[in-house]
Amino acid sequence: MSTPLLELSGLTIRFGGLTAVDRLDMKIPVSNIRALIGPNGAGKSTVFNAITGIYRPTEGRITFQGQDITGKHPYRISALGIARTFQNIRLYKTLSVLDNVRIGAHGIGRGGLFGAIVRPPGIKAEERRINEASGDALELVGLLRKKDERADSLSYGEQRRLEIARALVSAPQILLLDEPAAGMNPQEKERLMLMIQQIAARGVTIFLVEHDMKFVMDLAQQVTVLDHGRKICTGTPDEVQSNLSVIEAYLGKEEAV
Amino acid sequence: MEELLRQYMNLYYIQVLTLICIMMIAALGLHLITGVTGQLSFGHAAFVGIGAYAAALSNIHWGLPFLICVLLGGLAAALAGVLVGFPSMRLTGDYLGIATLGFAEIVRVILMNMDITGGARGLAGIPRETTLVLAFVLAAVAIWTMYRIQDSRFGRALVAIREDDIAAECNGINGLWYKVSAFAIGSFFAGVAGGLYAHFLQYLNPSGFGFAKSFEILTFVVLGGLGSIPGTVLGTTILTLLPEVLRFSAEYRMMMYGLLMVIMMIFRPRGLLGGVDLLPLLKRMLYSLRKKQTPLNGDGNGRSV
Amino acid sequence: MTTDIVLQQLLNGLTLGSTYALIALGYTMVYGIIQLINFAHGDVYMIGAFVGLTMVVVFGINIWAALFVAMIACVLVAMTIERVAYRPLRRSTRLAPLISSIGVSIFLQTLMTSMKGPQPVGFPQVVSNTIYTIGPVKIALVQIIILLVAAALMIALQLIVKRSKIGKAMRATSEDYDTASLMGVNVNRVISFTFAIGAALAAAGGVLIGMYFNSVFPLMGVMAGLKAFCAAVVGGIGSIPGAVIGGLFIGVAEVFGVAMGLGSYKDAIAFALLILVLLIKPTGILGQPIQRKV
Amino acid sequence: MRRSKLLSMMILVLFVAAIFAGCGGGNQTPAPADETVKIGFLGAKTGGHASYGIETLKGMKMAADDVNAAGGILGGKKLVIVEEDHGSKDDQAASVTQKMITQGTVAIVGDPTTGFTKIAGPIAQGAGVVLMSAGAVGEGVVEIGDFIYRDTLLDKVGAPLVAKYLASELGWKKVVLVTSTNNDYSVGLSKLFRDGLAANNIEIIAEQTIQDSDQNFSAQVTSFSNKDFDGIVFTGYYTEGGLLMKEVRKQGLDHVMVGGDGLLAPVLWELGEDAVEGSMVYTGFAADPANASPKTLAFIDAYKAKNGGTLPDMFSAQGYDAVMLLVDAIEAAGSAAPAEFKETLKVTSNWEGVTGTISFGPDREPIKSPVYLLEVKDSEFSVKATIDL
Repeated sequence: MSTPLLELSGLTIRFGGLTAVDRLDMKIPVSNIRALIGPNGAGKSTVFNAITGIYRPTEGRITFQGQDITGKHPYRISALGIARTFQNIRLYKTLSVLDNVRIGAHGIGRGGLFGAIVRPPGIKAEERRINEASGDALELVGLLRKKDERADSLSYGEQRRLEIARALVSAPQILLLDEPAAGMNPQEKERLMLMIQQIAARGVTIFLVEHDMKFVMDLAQQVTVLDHGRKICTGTPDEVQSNLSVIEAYLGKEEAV
Repeated sequence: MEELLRQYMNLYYIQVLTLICIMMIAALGLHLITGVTGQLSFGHAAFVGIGAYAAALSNIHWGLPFLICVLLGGLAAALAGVLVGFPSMRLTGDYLGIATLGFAEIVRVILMNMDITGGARGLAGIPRETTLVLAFVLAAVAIWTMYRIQDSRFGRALVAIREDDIAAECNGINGLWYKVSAFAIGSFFAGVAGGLYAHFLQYLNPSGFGFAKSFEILTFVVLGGLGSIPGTVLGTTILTLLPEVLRFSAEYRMMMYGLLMVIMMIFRPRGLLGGVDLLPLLKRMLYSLRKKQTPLNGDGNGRSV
Repeated sequence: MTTDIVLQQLLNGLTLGSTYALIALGYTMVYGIIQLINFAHGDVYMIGAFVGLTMVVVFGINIWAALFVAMIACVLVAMTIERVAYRPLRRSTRLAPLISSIGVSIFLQTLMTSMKGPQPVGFPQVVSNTIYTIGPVKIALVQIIILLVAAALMIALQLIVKRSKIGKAMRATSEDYDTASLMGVNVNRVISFTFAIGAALAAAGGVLIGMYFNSVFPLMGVMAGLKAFCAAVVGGIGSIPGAVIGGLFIGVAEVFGVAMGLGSYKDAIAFALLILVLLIKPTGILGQPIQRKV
Repeated sequence: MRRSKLLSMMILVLFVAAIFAGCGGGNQTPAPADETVKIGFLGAKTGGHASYGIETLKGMKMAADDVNAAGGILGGKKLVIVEEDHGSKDDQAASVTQKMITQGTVAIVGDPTTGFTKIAGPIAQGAGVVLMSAGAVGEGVVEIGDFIYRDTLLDKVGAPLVAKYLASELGWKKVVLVTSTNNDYSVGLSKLFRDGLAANNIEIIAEQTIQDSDQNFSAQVTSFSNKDFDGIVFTGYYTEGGLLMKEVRKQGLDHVMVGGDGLLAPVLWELGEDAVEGSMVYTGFAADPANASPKTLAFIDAYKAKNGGTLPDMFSAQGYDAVMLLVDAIEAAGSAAPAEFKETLKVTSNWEGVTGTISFGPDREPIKSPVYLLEVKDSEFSVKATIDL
């Protein structure tokens, strides 16, 4: 087997006395749609925060394309090709939809203060590239029409899609989606699923955390189940659904979905 | 040019307008730090002070050309800005603001105790070089620069930090670098303003750069509309004029000034121009104007977006 | 410095620090509840001092009665300020009430200047200049009074916050404003009450300072306010014992700074401490760490 | 598009400027210049320096009243005091000075502090308007130009005289020197005292620093409380002087204080009460009825009548004298043109004012005689010694 795109080995994160993630091992190969599921408080978002450098793992290693990224700054990790969305939407609220995506395209450019003030031809070309990429990303999520509206004036579902566009515009290798379907109605979810498949078809690896089981089972190729920070199992959706400990974990905590 | 102005304009107005232009440059610096990047600074006057003293001293002691002195003032302030920017790594929000306040007070006390600055006796004998024309041109350049910065990859990164620093980091933005940059650039503006101020007043005293001045500049920025360049311009203009306009009320002047600050804040909590986008407003005005003039020419107007 | 001088200076520092602490309590409580740096608080303290002075001089009443009247007057002033200048801005940006508080501060200072003149006014000698010698330390009666009154007020405050119903409501509000209001806490009343208590303590501080320093003037609240604010931050803003520790800490540090010949840097000492503490422990000595949810 | 942004900004600025210029436009033509002579008051009515400014203004207004009551100036013209408040702020001081000049003042009685005088000085000099500071004692004031004057006793004259007196008459050998470091006057005077005391073999055994508007001096006093010395030389103002002595007594010391005319105000004992009894102040102005000239007495009485019985301080007296000096110079020149009466002002010699006799030397610096050494006795200043130059 070739080296996985993203590999977590023995990832452990503790907050004070609480162990949020406990010795998690995971391998995500290229061009996979991988889901991470588990009851509330299982530590799913914490895993994302560790991968993207917001939390520093207490123990363990995270490697991306064979490179150790444990404890690196988020902006460096982003530059390597890891993009994400957030469980509780974190848009640049007062900015326009287009500006949100253009900020996402930060990694495309190099222009600094000098470029901003003097605007040599190279910078102008760079701005054009950023604008084109932003337009494409908005097109993909179906928000190009609303590019001049303020981000916080969008509907909930639109905001989630905007976050995806913002993450996608930097042309990442892997896209981490934290509960992308939360708060969406069935039609929106349907559209979202298509969209994610489209993105995956472009060769972007997808890693998502999601509560909606139907959504996950229809979309993911591989599913990892987390409970109390521990991995219970990994497998195809069918395998996972029939796994006893998974059912137990869910029924023990909350209604099975 | 200045001579011409002096013939047609009351010297007092020239004096006040020059001051407005100078303060505008300083306020635009704070606009970048607090309005654009969202880093609270309660110590902006210290940077103005550092710039003022650096410029004045390089003029008095080295006899450098005036504009070089002003540039040096800006650079000295920028250096101090870098220094203050680093705590922004650990401190956020009000805590950063308080740290900058502390820094500014320390700067003031040091200026007060240094020999080269003349200490409490102040620094006199600075030649008068700042003219209204120059201050106006530099203020215009400052506004232009600010627009350019904000409409760029660099500026967007700053705004992103203000809006959501964690999301910004995840979008590949090095928060510390940009925050320190914002402090450096904003302080540079303050320093340039300080250099002009020194060569305008011809006398400097550390007590002029205390926290009261810092809050005054912060008020310019917030009252005009945080994050808005026209707001900063308007805020500076109104609040610099206000004490002059209120002169009729003699000793109640500052009382009314304080009261007006409260009232303006209550009726426009986001600042006078906060949330008002002048550009579309202006465009719409121009558009309707043009439409009236050329009613038959639909070219360019009918294009769908 | 010899030991007795060190002890003597320590006493000076504690006396000064306890007045900073009284003012700092107001900052810390208000900040704890509505995250507002109330820059007008130092001026409330100044008004307290003036009211106390007027009571003693014009109405000739006993100092303790004057202290009480000053506290009541400042409570009214602070509640009015809160109602007029801060409450309308509660849901707006963080900086709006801050600017409003600066406006209030300017207003109060100039109001007092036009009423009383800019000159410092002497505070009459209400306690005799008796000096007790305890071991190597000389302590003036007025110092004993200040330390005792300050301690009593701080203990009373701690009891109110920890034991009383309104104290519970205050703590709930400071934990989570919206939840508290959903739980049936009258948030407006709690905030008013917080301002009131802070003002009462500041007024007491003002009268005590008047007694101790023998002078009162319209701009006295500016530096004292800022330093008390430093004290609140150093101690950990939002924490009542923190404000006390911060106040004493800054008072003592300032006095020893002066004693070591740094008199001309005196005003910088509090701020240098502030920056140092903030960089080492950004939330202050007793502050709660800020948890950010991502 | 961006250009239009910039343009709109410029328009906005100009617009506001125009409104502003329009509003005040009326003032530009000076009111019937022939019937009035305008003298400006530059000082603070608000802010940290207000206490000096307000007193200066009181004295100036009294002078104007006296002049107008006696039939005005230059054969019947009315003397008008144009008053503006610079709020103790540097930038406003500059604006205010300029404003008064555009309003047609022929002279400005300047801020009593050296710092603000140095801001106003170059503007007045440039505009050709006489600036008379009623209190600036620091260096570099009259050097600004030939329109700049001051009417106060210079410390470089007073301090050495007092140091000599302390050594020879009082037999002092060791002193503590206390300076207010954010007060330019105090810093300058301390420098003079250091030289003067050394020249008279008085040792400074400890130096302490305070700041203006401090209220607490316990640390400073404690640090010299166990030392052996003859007296305290304090170079700051009366407010801090009174409070400092209060603290000195509180810590059980019985020394007296010596200082410059910055201590010369009733506030000294209003704040210091018994603690300042015996404290000494040198000055060119003595509000001591026993030793005062008739002119001074009249001023003291008039001031007391207007201010509920309080005694005038140095600032009001010097404000009064400043106006009177200017008036006399204008009368002597027969013209209210600054370029003309500055010449008659320059040759003022043995002019008698309420603050003593004033002459201007060849360097246009005031020479005031005599120097009084006052002592606080029963909450009054009484003359302890009169030292002629």
